[in-house]
Amino acid sequence: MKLFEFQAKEIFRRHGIAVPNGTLITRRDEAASLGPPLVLKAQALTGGRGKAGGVVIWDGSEDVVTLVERLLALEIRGEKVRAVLAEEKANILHEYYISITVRGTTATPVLVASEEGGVEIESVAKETPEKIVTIEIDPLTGPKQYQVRALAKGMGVSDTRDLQKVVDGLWSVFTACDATLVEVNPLVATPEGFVALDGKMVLDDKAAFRRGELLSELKAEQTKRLDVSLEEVRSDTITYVPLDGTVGLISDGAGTGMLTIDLIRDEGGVAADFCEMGGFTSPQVIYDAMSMVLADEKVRSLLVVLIGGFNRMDEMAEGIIRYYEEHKPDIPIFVRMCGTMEEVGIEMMRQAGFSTYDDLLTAVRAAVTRAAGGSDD
Amino acid sequence: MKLFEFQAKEIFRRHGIAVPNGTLITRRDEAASLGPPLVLKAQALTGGRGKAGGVVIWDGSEDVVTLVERLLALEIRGEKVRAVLAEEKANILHEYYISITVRGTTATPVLVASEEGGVEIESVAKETPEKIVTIEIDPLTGPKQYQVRALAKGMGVSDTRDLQKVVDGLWSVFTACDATLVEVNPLVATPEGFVALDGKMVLDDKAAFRRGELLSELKAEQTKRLDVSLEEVRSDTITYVPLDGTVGLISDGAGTGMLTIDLIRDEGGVAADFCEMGGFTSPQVIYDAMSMVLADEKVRSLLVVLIGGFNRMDEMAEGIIRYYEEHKPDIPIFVRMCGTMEEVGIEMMRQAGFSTYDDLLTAVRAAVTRAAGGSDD
Amino acid sequence: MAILVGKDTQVLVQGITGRSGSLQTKVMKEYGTKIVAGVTPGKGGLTVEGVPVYDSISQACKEHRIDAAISFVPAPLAKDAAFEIIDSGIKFFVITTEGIPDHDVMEIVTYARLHNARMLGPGSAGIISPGKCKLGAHPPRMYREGSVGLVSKSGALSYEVGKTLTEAGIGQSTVLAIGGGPVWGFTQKEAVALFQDDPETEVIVVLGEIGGTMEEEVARFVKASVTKPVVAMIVGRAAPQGKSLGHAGAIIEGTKGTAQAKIQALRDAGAKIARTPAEIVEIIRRLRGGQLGDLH
Amino acid sequence: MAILVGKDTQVLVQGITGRSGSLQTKVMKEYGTKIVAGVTPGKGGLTVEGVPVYDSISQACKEHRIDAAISFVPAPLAKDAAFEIIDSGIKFFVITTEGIPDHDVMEIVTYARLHNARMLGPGSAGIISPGKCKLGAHPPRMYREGSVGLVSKSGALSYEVGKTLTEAGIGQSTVLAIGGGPVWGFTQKEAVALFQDDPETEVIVVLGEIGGTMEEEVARFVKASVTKPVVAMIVGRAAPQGKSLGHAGAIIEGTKGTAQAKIQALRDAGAKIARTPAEIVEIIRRLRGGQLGDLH
Repeated sequence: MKLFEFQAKEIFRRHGIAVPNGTLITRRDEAASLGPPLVLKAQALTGGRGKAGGVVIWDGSEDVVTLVERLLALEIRGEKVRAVLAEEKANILHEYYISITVRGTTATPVLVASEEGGVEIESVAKETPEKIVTIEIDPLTGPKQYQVRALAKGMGVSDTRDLQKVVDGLWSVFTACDATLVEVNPLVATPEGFVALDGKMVLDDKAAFRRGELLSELKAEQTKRLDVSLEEVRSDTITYVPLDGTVGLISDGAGTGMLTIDLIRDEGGVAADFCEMGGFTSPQVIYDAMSMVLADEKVRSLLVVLIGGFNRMDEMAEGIIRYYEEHKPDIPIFVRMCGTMEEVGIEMMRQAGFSTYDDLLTAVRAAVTRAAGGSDD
Repeated sequence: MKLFEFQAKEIFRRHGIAVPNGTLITRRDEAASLGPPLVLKAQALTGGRGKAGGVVIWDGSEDVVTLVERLLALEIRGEKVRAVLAEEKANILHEYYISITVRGTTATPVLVASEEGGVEIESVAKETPEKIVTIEIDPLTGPKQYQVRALAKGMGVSDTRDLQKVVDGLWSVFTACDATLVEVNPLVATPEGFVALDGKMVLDDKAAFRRGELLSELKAEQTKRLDVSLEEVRSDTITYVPLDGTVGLISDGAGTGMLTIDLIRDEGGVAADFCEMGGFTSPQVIYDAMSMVLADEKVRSLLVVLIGGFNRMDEMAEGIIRYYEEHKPDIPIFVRMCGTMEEVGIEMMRQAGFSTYDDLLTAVRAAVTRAAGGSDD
Repeated sequence: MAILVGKDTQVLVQGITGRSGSLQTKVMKEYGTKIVAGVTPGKGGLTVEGVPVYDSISQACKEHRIDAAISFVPAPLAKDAAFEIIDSGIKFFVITTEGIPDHDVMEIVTYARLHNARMLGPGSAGIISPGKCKLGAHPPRMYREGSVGLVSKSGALSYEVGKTLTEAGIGQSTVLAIGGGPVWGFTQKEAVALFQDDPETEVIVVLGEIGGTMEEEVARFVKASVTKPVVAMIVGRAAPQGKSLGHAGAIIEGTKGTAQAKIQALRDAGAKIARTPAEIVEIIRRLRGGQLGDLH
Repeated sequence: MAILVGKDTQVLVQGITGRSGSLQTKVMKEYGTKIVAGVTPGKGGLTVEGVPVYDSISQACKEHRIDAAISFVPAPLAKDAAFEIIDSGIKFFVITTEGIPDHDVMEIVTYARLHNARMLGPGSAGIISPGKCKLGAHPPRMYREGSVGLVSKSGALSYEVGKTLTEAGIGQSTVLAIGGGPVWGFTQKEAVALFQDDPETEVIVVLGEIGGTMEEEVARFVKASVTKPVVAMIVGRAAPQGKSLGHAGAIIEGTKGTAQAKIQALRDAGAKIARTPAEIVEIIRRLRGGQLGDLH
């Protein structure tokens, strides 16, 4: 789950990281009570705000309500601006970059910092990699002081103690919230010490079982106060991505799903979606997946690619048959079924009047041909 | 630092461990407002309270003020009773024992529990060792759930979840307070779950640099509210234990100090004290040590046993000479001086008019002879 | 040999009494895997598919030598269960569970590393050394003994390619699926390194997918240290940019993680690139027809 | 050989610019210890007694092979400093610092163990292999090369007995002080085990003291696994019961930890008991006069 800047900053504050005093404005009329000078920052769940004109310094010479109105009307990278954060101006001596993120291949949290903040860190990394300091953190002990000293050296920061406080705060945020990204860009040096001038956070939805309260508060804030429509999670395990084509696709693995999309294109078709059920499914999951995919009116044929490992073919057959009996869709279905409990599943399908395929490419060809209006054999 | 039961229980409560509701009574007149039934528990910094009559159940038939007065007048194992904790009676289904302590030789926290609580755990350990469950905890991860399941099994507890809460609470207390002992005896099963009916805690004074606030609050409570006179720590590194003899002793190591006490007795003398300065000393430390030891009027001769490793003999000479110049004590001094910077130290001593010894036994004999009224050579 | 597991590997199943655990135990046992013990707290004393169930691993270890474990424990309890495996001295284990929080996975992997243990997963379909040992969900009929070492992120894709190879008469030394990420206990690069050192493996097949940077790491390693022929297939060639397809790893940002970038890196490293499972078969056949040494 | 350190051991001094660190560096260097680098954050670039100082161990490790370290870092910073040593891959180190919180010591020891590193201390006077390497405060003139392996809790007591042995012409293979406790990275038992396996050590001397249970552990180990002659001295025979003398370990509770109980346990295990340093000399002389093998 992505957080808005103001949400991240509120969390920062609770964990001892200094942030500017600010007020959140969600309607133009709320701006009337503001007094200059302030920094007005559009709140949207995306980056690139600066270039899009989403940050304005208000010195009092313009009408603040108009300014706020203009910001609220912005769209940044396709994302609507949901609110404006009006903050006191910081006395900036220098802008740094700092973040903690998850590095998957080493399975370690990584602290990344740079003496050059306020810009796109990717371009710093590309053009002047020596300006990026990267430190792996032991998740069992957290960042060590000697690592923070190395970080300070790499960032050209002389006050290691103050940096230590920032790192301790970020680590506390990272662990207490099950974050997968905590980013401050820029982290600014001021005469009073470091201040987080921006804040970006991504939380791990998989940790909902233990961060339920935090996540639901943050979600409620986004949906009720800011009118964000969060994607409904229809199933814990289904990934559904709508695409442009006519071949409805359901798979029981991300890898085979992607392979099938490739094969569909190789055969001259286009997939209508990517719908992947995960390796641990059930009759209900495939039933739900079929509902999702067949709700797309572009779909002309339905290709179900099943190769059971943990996933059981008897259960897949049960779900498919039940969906067809209850909904009687007139979209032709092409099922590739093999793997765990395949004898039982294929027999169930046969008895219900469905033939199945064993070879993936043959099934793909049949589905593509039919979607293109041809006959399926 | 040892805590009173009521202090330990207040900390337990803050960390989510259930304790009975209670009131602390420090003066007899405070008892007048109590209503029966209650358990009245004498508060002293020692064990053995039950046997000493320090726990009384008040059902209302006696005068509570008299009862409290009697408890406040008790002495338990030489310790004055400082207060009475008046608690609601718990509905006890079973009494268990549980504690977390530090095992020095493996350098691990150890969780110890028993199905038999409320008694002296040492005798359970001796007579029915199979009733004691001992689990080593990884200090980097804390107690694991599978370990708590093993603990529950060993204790004969069926509700692992409730025990998990107790263990989590104890671990939280143990780590957050830098405790070296957290003990609950008995931990009682009640219809509402586990309740800590007693509480014992020892905190690590060495952690004062990071637990200053906690330690000073607890100390203030003991000294101001309960009139406990805490031993003044005269130096960070000096250990001073008064003994019965006439040979004043100062050493720069605990091992050599104990050896010297043994040798003094072998030679027919008795040490007046054990005063050990630690391996990292300074002129001021030995100066302070001499003030301490010579304040004891029993002392007839002063034996200073120095064998410098980290400790520097030039600095020891400086401290000794300064003390003699400033205080001119008429107690004869016998200094065994060798080790780091010995050439400089011995020469300083010589110039100041002190001879030194190189052999320990020779120095011991001289000091013992002189303390017994003999001549020192 | 084969890698990581072999004929004599004695296996413990964690979460054996669950729906998936018990079915997979049956299939693994039928395949010949030496499943010697199962664990489910509170179910000690039961028997599942002829396998004795214990309340804890330490109890199981008293009765059996355990070389490897496979975990079916639900996500909220998975970290603690993995710690129990590691603390018991088991040096190799598979976590099949999906949806474990990233922080837990990082702790598991770090803790395992400190104890010289290795975890395959999480969300892994497991590992199979055909004819010797199957530790996971790989469907038996899709594999046969041979000399192709195959590593995939996706489990299903490793079955798919295994099936294609087997139907073409090409057997495998070991097939493993490392899981969909975004955090891994075992990387493709590490699998490739083991295959390079495995005398039974002659050809290494790497199944990659769009997103992430793991395939680029494989490419660097292949270039630097692999002398055996490598065949690679990257799925998601036809996926639209900017969409996340399934695995958390499969998010394309700019050119980073595109199929094209990965294919280029692997080709530059000397790997043969296949577009489909059928092409993997073709390439291996070609490799076997010629002199292997020439093909680098 | 000798144990743990030898002629070629390259040493890093942590906290080298401090009062104690710099003096001890001088003495160790003069003794012949290969001190190759020092570390004090913020003091990189300086030189102490001819030894280059670095800001961090990782910088030092780039320039030098480091085999062992000795730490003079103050207690509040000691844990982090130890982690830096361990993370740098150094496998043996001495912590001289006293007053480190028990919880920090437990974390250091656990972390070290997980990285196959060993810590001697905290509050240790260090270790000396006479004529080869001195890593700590042992005063040089009190030691000479020989075949007695000596382990003590107390540093000063290890000097005292070293002095007595040396003056009697009896040399030492290695002398080490494990620190006063109450938590140890290295126990007397472990030192005895190393001496048992060390070909240069012929006689093992154990210096114990009242309080704790470490000497009883040594006794059990000696009984079970030690074939070399063991001489033990327990100090505090004349100490009154119930008093804590110096070392946190030295608190006598009931019969547990009394000199008498420890002496009995060691004697039962076959150790020769000395009451004073002079008696240690006598016993060793007697051992050398007779057939060593007869004396068990």
